[in-house]
Amino acid sequence: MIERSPIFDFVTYAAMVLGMFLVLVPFWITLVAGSQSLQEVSQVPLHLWPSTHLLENIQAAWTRADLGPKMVNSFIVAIGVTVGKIVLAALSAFAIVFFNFRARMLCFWLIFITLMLPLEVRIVPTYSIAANALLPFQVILDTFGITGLVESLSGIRIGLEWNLLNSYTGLILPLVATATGTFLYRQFFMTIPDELVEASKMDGSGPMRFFFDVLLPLSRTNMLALATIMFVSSWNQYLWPLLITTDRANFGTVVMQLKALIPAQNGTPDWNVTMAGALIIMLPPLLVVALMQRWFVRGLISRDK
Amino acid sequence: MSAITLKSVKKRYQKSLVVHGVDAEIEQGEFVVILGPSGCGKSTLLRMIAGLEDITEGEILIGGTVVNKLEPRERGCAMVFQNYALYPHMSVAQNIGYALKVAGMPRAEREAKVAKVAKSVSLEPYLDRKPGELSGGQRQRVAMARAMVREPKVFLFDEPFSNLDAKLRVAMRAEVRNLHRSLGVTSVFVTHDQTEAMTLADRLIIMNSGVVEQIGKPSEVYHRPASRFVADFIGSPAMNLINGWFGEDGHFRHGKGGMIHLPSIASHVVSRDVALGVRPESVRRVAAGTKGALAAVVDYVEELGAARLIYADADGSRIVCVDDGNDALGTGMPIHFAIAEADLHLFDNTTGRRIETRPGQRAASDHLVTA
Amino acid sequence: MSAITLKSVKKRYQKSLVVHGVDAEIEQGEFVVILGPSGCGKSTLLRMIAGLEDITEGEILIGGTVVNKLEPRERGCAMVFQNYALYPHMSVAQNIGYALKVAGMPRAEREAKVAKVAKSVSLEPYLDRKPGELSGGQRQRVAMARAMVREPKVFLFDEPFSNLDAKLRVAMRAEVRNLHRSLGVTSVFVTHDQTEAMTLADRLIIMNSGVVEQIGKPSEVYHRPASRFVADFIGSPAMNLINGWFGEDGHFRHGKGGMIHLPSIASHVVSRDVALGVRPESVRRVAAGTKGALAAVVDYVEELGAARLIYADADGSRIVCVDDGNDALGTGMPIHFAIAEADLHLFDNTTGRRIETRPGQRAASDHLVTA
Amino acid sequence: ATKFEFWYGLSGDLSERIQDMCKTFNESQADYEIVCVSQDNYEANLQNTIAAFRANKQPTITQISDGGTLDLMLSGAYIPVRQLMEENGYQINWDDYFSGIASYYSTSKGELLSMPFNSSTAMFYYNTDALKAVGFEGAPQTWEQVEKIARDLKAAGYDCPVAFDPTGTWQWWEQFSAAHNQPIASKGNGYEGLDATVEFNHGKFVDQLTWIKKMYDEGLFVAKSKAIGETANDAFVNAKCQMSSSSIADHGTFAKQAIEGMHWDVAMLPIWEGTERTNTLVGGASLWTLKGSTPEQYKGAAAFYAFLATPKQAEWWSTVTGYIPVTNSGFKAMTDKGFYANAPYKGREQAIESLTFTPPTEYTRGVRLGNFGAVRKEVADAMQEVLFNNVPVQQALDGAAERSNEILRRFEQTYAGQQLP
Amino acid sequence: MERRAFYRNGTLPWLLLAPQLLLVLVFFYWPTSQALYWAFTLEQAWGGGNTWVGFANFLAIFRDSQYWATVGRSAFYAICATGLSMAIALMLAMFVDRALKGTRIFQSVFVWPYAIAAPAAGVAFRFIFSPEAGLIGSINDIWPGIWSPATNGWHALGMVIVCHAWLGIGYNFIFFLAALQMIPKSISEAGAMDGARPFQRMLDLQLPLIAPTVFFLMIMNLISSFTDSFGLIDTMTEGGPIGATEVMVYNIYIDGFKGLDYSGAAAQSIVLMVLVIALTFVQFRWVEKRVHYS
Ligand SMILES: Nc1ncnc2c1ncn2[C@@H]1O[C@H](COP(=O)(O)OP(=O)(O)OP(=O)(O)O)[C@@H](O)[C@H]1O
Ligand SMILES: Nc1ncnc2c1ncn2[C@@H]1O[C@H](COP(=O)(O)OP(=O)(O)OP(=O)(O)O)[C@@H](O)[C@H]1O
Ligand SMILES: O=P(O)(O)OC[C@H](O)CO
Ligand SMILES: [Mg+2]
Ligand SMILES: [Mg+2]
Repeated sequence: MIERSPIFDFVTYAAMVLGMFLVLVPFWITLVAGSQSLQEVSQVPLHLWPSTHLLENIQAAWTRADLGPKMVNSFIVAIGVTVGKIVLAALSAFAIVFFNFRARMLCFWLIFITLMLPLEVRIVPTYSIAANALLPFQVILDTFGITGLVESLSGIRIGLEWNLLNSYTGLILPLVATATGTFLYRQFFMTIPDELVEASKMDGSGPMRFFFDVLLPLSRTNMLALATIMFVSSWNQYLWPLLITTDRANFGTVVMQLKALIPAQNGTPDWNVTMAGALIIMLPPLLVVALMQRWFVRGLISRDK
Repeated sequence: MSAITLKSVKKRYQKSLVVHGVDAEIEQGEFVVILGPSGCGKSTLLRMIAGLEDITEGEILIGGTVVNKLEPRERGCAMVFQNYALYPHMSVAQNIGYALKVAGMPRAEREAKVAKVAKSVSLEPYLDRKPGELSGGQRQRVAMARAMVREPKVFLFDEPFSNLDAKLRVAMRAEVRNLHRSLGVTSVFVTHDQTEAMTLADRLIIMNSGVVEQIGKPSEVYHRPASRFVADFIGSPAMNLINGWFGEDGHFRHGKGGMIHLPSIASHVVSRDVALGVRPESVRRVAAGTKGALAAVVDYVEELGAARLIYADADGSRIVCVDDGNDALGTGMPIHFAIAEADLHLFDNTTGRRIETRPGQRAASDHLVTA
Repeated sequence: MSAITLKSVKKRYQKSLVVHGVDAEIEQGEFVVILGPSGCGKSTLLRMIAGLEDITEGEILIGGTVVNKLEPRERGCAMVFQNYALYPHMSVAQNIGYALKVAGMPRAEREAKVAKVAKSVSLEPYLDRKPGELSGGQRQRVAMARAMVREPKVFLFDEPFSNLDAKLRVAMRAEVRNLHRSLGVTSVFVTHDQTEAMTLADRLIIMNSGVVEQIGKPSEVYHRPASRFVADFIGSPAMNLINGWFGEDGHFRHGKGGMIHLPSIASHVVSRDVALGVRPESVRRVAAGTKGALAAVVDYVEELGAARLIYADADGSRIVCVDDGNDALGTGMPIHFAIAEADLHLFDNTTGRRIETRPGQRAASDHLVTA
Repeated sequence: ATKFEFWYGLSGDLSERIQDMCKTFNESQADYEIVCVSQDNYEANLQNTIAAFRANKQPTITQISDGGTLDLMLSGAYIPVRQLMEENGYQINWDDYFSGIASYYSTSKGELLSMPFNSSTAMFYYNTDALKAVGFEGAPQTWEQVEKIARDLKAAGYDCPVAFDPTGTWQWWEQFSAAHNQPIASKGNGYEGLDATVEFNHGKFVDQLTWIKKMYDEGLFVAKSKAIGETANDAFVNAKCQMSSSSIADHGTFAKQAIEGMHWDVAMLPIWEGTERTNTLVGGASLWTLKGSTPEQYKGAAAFYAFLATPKQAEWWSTVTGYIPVTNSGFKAMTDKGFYANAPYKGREQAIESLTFTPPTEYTRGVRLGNFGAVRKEVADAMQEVLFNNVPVQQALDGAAERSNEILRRFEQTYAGQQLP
Repeated sequence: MERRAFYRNGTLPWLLLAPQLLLVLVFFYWPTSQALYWAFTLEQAWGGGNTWVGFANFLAIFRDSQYWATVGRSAFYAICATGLSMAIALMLAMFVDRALKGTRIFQSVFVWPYAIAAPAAGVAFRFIFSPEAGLIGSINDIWPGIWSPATNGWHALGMVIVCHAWLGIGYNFIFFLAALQMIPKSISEAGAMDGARPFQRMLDLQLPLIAPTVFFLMIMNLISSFTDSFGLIDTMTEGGPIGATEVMVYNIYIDGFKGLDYSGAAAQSIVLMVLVIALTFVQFRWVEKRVHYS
């Protein structure tokens, strides 16, 4: 860096340390409180150093919020969603970038627009679709009179039904469509030089061969970035699982359980248990981000706008 | 039968016509270079041959077969791209062997073939490296090996050296030449670098804005440029082109009242708007008093090491002269030139075409131009 | 007092030394070009002068003051960057005036000055445009105007033309020359393009791997290269360098049993491992029977238009000759060369330095080399 | 065995009792297996039931609290319990149910639509030790007494004389209104049509809230809720607050959770001096049988209801929770056994007394308002506006009333043309 | 330049797109159209039927002063959370961009908040801000009752905003850093040669050059403040006290899912969608004007 003003360097470090403090405090408090006993955690002011009760608090949180099976669910959902997104996004972006057909931009926008309207703004109607994912097709059949026709011909009434409530499919499938992922892949695919496509054409390979032999190996780092982002975001899903799992015991995810950890049930402000629970719930995505930092940052950057 | 035949080949993008109907025959084993300024349609033409671009109109024949509707892989061409277009994730061996793999050749046979080709371009030590770990010249060689391994009927090159530095370029030029000499495969090579073109080509196709300006041997193109464009484009420093017209008195009038006496030429072209061309190396300095010398004033001098370029002003027209003299020359100093009439070229400024002033070719003549 | 003095300037990045102790004096008003291959440390040296890079060891003086500890803004240098480094969000006028604004010059005065400078580089019509809306040459000019406006003591240029195409480059070269001529400001110009270097420089600093190989006028450097590296690097096509050694018999032995009789030179260098250098344009073709001619066999010929390059093999050593002959020449044909002894250069292959064989400089001599 | 589901809105201790009960049922016979699922609270249970119903995944039985009754009545989603029991061959003496309970869950013609299950009413709890300490013996009967005791307690150094749950509209508003025979809404609290409007912004509730505000400002009432970090119930059982109002259902829980050595008792809600006490509203919830199950499952549901109605089971339920027996005969049997004579059950009979204090009047038979949960939220917000933001009582209640009426009108429009059953 | 190397194949691209398009149609476009329909009807909670009411639902929410209060609160929330988060992230990015020794560690840590689920952060912050425990609770020991997010709406809103801003730091930081690093080093050097000191270069050169990113992030943050706030509010305040933290999304959830007013909620959803789309379009118009360095 040009200019070696020691004062400015000092200001820089001071600001970064302050920022680090700002960023780390919530993590630290969570850890500290999670490791204290009920008595310690209830003290005002709080002791800012971890104590020795982390394991027992984690145990308490684990049983109180039934985190065992919920962890398993969270992993199933997060991994399912991540894999699904990576696959679907790659396929869609491939079609949009490398094929010249009239509707390609339309398709892109159809997918991209969904980014603007996240689940939260269309909660209620989405729920009814989760109850029967085939409803649109049923309605289409009904409106075009096909249902009636078939019924009068064969006597069988077409009743399309696919209930997603309280199922892994329901937790995963609707989240698998991904505008972000498609966009990211598209951005990356667009950086593939034309010549590479042409070289492979000259070498005699068709589109799918190109996809598997050239495109996929080349997008490995992007895939990692995408995987990180997707894992974090699907692990952290809150509203959707909240909505479509009435059967929390079997299909709940850990993040949904956070509320159950907040004290109030029987009056003991056992924030230590709450924090220990929060800690384990935060940990998997945090680890993923910390470990995949390099790719993740790159991926986000190329996600650009 | 020609190796490649182009019959009024046209290419239109949306509204704009970028290749205006090219006709050409390329012989078996010939090395043809397409040369022209950026954007003139060279790549487009090459890519139409390769099958990477649709042919809007006209026909392309390879080995006598119309290939307009054939896929790239069915045309038997191999291509070397400007930026090499190597597969970054594959090793050198995999890059070279990919086409064979796609074609379903068994592994053992493939490997043997790759090894053989790699050897012929001295790439054996690098077979396991990724393209990213190679130097520019090595990458270039991989690209060539990849093209060679398929034993194509035609090699296509699209400015394959433009990413190399000057020294490497010269070296690679020699390699391509050797390759062609040893394999004898028909080759079409696109470049906008005239040195490259001149030194490599059996024949040149000079293009400008989608139109072929001249097809011919390098020396032909240099010594008898078919158009003002070619004259200006080929040769460095560029040919001096002096705009003017011929009076009935056999004088060529130019600039601010300049006159050159050119009776033998004048007869062909009285009164037309023309350009008189002469190469800087054909302009000779003569002593002040020399009969018929062209008087001018020095503008500035560029030292090139081996020689120097003198930029001078003769009655308002710029004259550049290659000079290997050693004397001090400053701006504003008077200077005198002589030009052999045989070294003169004449172009019609309206059509841009050459006006032939003598039947024979570049005859030695010492008849001096006189003012 | 020199404008810039470099005293054993060194630069170390982490472990690697990239500038090995450069000593140089640059005079007031001089135009010095630093020339060398890519990665040799040219930019690093320039940036140390500018203050953009710490000086690891040694001293840099500007106008007699040691500037090692001064910030860039305190050194009175202005710099033109390779990619121009214009501020993309500012208009041309703002770009030019930014330094003045930072210096706190009142608005009116600033605008007047910007207008004046803009006029001098013909940028007036574009003052309100953003850099993105300018052509390459115009941007280049903005970068120059930005440097000029501060009326610096020193101009620094880091390959300012490398992003321009060939034609523009030549034009900008002329502009820089004019600029320097009219302002007379000491300038340091970095490039790896020798034509640029030769045509612009008052003096050249030739660098190689962080070491200065030679400092001198362009013609000096061309005609009396101080090292084998310089001899090879300057001039295109490159100088013929024939490795060999001198026997006591006054013969130079090279290649596969080649011998050249060079008694006058031999006395200096008996038995040393040396390279004999001769520029391709100093190699003359002579008729087969000519006395003392060097016999060789044609390897191949490169047609350049104005002339051609003949690559020949003389007893296992490659000889390149610039020839303007017209006769048909094919691979394997015999050919004969003559070289004036005055055109010979001699280099010690161990140290790489030139071996001076005659006291005077490039005297005209027709004494022919004899085999 | 035929499996069928039962969703309920209780959690914690009460949820565990339900699980016990389900287990007992499953063990008592081999034909059916009931699966009991807790949905945390009444609200969530109603929402989830609706969601599930729309998705065709509803349970056979769901527990709907008093406030959700009208929503269910108009849903067309249920099978009346009377019909269910008849069809499955059970003879139930419907007249045996307490009239207050029956009137809440029955059609205007008196047909009971849902199975009364966990019935309660609001009560007043007090810490006898603390009251004694300031010289008060027995139960506070009037709000005047409460005020005086609170002042004395405060003077004696008690931080929190009365725990006030600012979200507790049920005990502080609805039951207060019932005890004072105040209308909650026009048209007989909505019984006479969907076009009823709320009435809480005039009458005694306005004065009551004004009084509460005064008490709050003096630190005599202290706000306690989940959001604040401690519920009123917790504050009471931990002896931090000395008086509190809550459901009789909590009687059992209090007995378990009260800190060692603490003495407390329960009484009917206080009334203002010079007013006539009327009966309070039945609280808790009833069980609704939803459409969409198989006949086999309905058989199971009927069997389950019958099981609940057995005297043994009813008594067990009343013992382990604070919920009252729902039939006259049940109550009589337990009284006769001396169940209410001694601690820890002593005092619970006052809930029945409160419920049956007078025959139900126009305003004490129940509440029939659509989307009543949303109306409750408006009142809770108004109470908090008054307490925390110092909004004038009348203004806060007027605003709440206006919005409540809008909620009611939307409901009316949504079910345009439908009649109350 | 436009890509020109394409494959031509009639059905393959459709096959490739089919899975994603199907999902999008079923889980996005269908429910969205459903919401559109409900917004013009009164939908019975139990699904028994509905009646067409035209724009009545919209008129109802537009007439409701509490709805406007929600909108105002959302705007306030959005602006504060966005401003706070971006300001902090920008500052950190600027300093990290100086690439002093050891910066890498800071850089890694600054990204961490991105990994945290909003509800999890909500729980942690709820403890930190809890009046009777935690970190901030201490000040209640000095001045009792001064901090009371359970009864004071502004406290509650402030608490949620701070948490939201914290969550956004990681994301904003990365983008700012990327934008800063995309600025060629030579521009800073040119600034130095022109005599500008580091701080002045930040103001005159870096800041204007990352303006498109600033704008992009502003929009993304605004949008996220509409959507990501849900988990936060649900775990921290559940919209309370007295609706002081009920922003538009939460209101949709409360009215629709809890209040069983599907139509009112649908109308609110439509309003929110229009808002988000509008913001996005503004953003796109701007992003087109990217800075080009060369
Ligand atoms: N896909 C395309 N769509 C529209 N115009 C195109 C397309 N590809 C090329 N062109 C235009 O066609 C003309 C010829 O392009 P071409 O690439 O053949 O030029 P070129 O001679 O190879 O130039 P260069 O030396 O710069 O590579 C140019 O004007 C170019 O802009
Ligand atoms: N920041 C740096 N850290 C480590 N090494 C560096 C750094 N900058 C330059 N170098 C190395 O120093 C050497 C000289 O670099 P410099 O940029 O001065 O070369 P140059 O002569 O300007 O080359 P070019 O013509 O390619 O610009 C190179 O080997 C380069 O790799
Ligand atoms: O606590 P419970 O079960 O008595 O019920 C209280 C009210 O009736 C809820 O609406
Ligand atoms: Mg091209
Ligand atoms: Mg450099």
